[in-house]
Amino acid sequence: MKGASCRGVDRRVLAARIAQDIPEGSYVNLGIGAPTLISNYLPGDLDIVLHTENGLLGMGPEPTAAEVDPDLINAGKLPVTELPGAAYFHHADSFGMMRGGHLDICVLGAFQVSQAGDLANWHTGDAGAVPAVGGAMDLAIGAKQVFVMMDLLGRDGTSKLVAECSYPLTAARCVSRVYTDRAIFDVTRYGLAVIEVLGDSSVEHLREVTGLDLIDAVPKHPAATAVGSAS
Amino acid sequence: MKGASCRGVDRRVLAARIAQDIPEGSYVNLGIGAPTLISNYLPGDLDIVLHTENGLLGMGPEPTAAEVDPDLINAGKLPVTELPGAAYFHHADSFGMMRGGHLDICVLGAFQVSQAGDLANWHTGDAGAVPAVGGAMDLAIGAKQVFVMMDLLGRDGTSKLVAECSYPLTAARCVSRVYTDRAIFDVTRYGLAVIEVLGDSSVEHLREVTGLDLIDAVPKHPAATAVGSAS
Amino acid sequence: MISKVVSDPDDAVSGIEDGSTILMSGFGMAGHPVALIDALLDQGAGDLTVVSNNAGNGDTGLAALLKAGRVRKVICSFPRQSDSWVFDGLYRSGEIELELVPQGNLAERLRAAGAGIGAFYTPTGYGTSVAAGKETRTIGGRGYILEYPLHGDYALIGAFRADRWGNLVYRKTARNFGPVMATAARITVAQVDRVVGLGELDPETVVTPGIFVDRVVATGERHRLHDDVAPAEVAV
Amino acid sequence: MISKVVSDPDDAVSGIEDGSTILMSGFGMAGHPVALIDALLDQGAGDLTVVSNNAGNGDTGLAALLKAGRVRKVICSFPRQSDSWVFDGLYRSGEIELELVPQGNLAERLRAAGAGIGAFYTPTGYGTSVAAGKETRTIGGRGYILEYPLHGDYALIGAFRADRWGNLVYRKTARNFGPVMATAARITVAQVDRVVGLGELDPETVVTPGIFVDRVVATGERHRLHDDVAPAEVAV
Repeated sequence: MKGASCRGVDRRVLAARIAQDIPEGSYVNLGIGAPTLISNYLPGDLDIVLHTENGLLGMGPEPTAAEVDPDLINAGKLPVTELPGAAYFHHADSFGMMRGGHLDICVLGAFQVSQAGDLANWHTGDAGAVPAVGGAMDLAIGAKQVFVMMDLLGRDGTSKLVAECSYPLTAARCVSRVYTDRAIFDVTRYGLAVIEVLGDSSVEHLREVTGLDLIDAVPKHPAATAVGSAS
Repeated sequence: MKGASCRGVDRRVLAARIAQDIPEGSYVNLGIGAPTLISNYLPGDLDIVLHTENGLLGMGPEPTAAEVDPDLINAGKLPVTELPGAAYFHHADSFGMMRGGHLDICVLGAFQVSQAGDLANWHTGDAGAVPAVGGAMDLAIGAKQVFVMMDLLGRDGTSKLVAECSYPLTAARCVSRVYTDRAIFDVTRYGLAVIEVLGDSSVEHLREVTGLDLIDAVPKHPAATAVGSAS
Repeated sequence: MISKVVSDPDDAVSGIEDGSTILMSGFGMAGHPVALIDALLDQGAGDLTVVSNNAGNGDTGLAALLKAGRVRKVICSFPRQSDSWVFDGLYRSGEIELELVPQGNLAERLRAAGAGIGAFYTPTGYGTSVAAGKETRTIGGRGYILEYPLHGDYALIGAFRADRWGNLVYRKTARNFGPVMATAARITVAQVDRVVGLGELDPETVVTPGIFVDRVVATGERHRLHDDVAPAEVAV
Repeated sequence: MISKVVSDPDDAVSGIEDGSTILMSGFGMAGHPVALIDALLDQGAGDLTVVSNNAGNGDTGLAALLKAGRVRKVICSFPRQSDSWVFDGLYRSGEIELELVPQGNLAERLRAAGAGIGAFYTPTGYGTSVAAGKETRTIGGRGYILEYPLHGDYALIGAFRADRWGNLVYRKTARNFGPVMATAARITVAQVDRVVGLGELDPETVVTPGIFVDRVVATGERHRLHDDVAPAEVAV
């Protein structure tokens, strides 16, 4: 298969795949946009505590229409619910929690990720764009593991996994793992390692579309392909 | 009258005098030791909110024996009570409140106060002494007005109001007003001003025992001697 | 007797001068003090600097103040939203100044102002364009930028309940910036749904002690907050 | 299922290594985690650095640990008290090291450790002997000293109620250093009077969210805390 003609998995499949890598007992922030989908795939019988930076740990699923409460929203300003065991706190405490390294995992969308783990997800640098950073920089520097969820290729077919970010950075060397529609990559000290291929892609194909020297770390024995929690 | 032979007022009288200078609506911290007495003289029908740095605003009087609660103490570790309108908070919040300049008045004991308003109240500098600073430095730099309550003379007859502190400082240029058993002094940019004489003292006598160039700012017309809130 | 309760939002915002820096709570509309901002619109102060997480949503609250041309500068973390058309237009036409601050640095700068911290080293933003022109330092092998406190002349905050001493409690994620902003302004004004009697707020659960609050105004129970509001209380 | 509840204080303090830095809550005996410290005495770890507001009262809690020669250094604000005879003796004979920190700087250094702040400028102590050897800076005409975060390997804290997620509430002035210490340690262990069911703590009133807590042990209701304890609950 050649170039952009390969088909990746869709976002819901990718969200479900990421959900598998979130161990029970984790404290997790799911960023605005696609990462929010992951909550739909976290097993309901596991205790995974979701954080929203606007002041809640123990965030629950979307409310029914009757339950919508204007005082109970997530970072994307959508209505949510609270679970038993929840706790509210103010913004300085919430960001202290993030900056202080207490969250186990955050999952963020991205415009670009570099092979060194640099993240660009807040600004395209376009002169006409209204810049908005929100809590992205705090999450990127603060969580113990930063997962990125994104399409491997942009709409114009260019790779979002890059040698060096051309967009303004959110934070340098902060990304642990990149989940794309075509493969999962670990950021290692030796460069990006493909740890799992998704859809009908291949390591060869991934090297071609990204133009990067990717390390092939896909387990050769299918029985061993289930990736557990990130190391 | 000569030297130390003058008689000052006793601590309870001085505490009552200080209480008159605490306006309704004030947020006040009364330091460990003698300043604690002041609370006995605050009119019960006025709302004056007492702060204790171990995490309470709205501190009430000493409890009855039956009401003593080991979880409810003041900074001197003595049992206290809470009033309607009270609020508890943790140490970082309590000291943020102090350092951030939110308390209107604190009243502290002192070993020495200099004519520039330097305060020494935590350590005699003796080699054998176990040093202990507690919250004194935070109160001294944080309150909008720092009142000192002390005897004018030490047990050996030397003045505790001095040109320069010989004991280690708590904070420099922090004291607003000094209440002693013999007079009340304002710290001004021109030096110490006697604003009220207590007991059978006189400005002349005070100059003699302190050895300081004291400004005589005692109102000459008795009708004007009632000192209101500190300016 | 201490009573910080004023009769209406107009009293609550009286005295705000042209050129003031106003801290406004809220994350989107949750905790956003709309009644106070409406009163500020009537009150007339202009040339304002507004510190708020967002730069207005829809056409009410901060957005209305922006639209009326009363704001010179916005200090915020996230101006761009689906419904931030008022700000977006002013920004694109160069009619408003923007200082963009990462959300955690914004919260911490406000806390520092309230807590008397002179400056602090934060890792957030290090190595990015928001660090441009800022002092940096490496501590324990990690890069930090030096950030300074952010003081307000006034804070306008939305809370849930108050008593006459100004003690405040908030409700759910509407708490957000209220507690830190309350500590960071010279004059803090709170709008709450209802004022309760002194002693009715549990001292263990007060989030903003009254020492930080200067004026309180009750704006009435809101609909759709059913969980702790008895029907008889809803009409205010 | 997350359950941070362990069966007894011995389990709660297991694994503490020689040479550890231990944060211990309490202001005097209020909020002082005596059961955990007793267990630490049995557990055996030595050469400890202890961070606590005081340096032990009477002969229990931290004082007992000091007496047993297990503490190399104390970092505190107020060692000297009427009942601090154990510490006083060790200090005078040169058997223990003391780092004296003004109380607010102690609290703020712990908060900074928990909140990822690299260092901060505080006015407290400026121009005094506690600033000796420290970096200073004038900001806005005022003098400040630079203080660094204070991290613990373990925090042993006393709280009032917990749930199995480790959410904590405190009681009255026993709250003191618990909330900041809980954020500042690698492993935080809380002793509480009673563990309640998940969902029984009101999310608006949780002071320490469970994310900061690793182990919880119930040590039983204490006598003389009558105001919210029904008789049936007292026996644990």
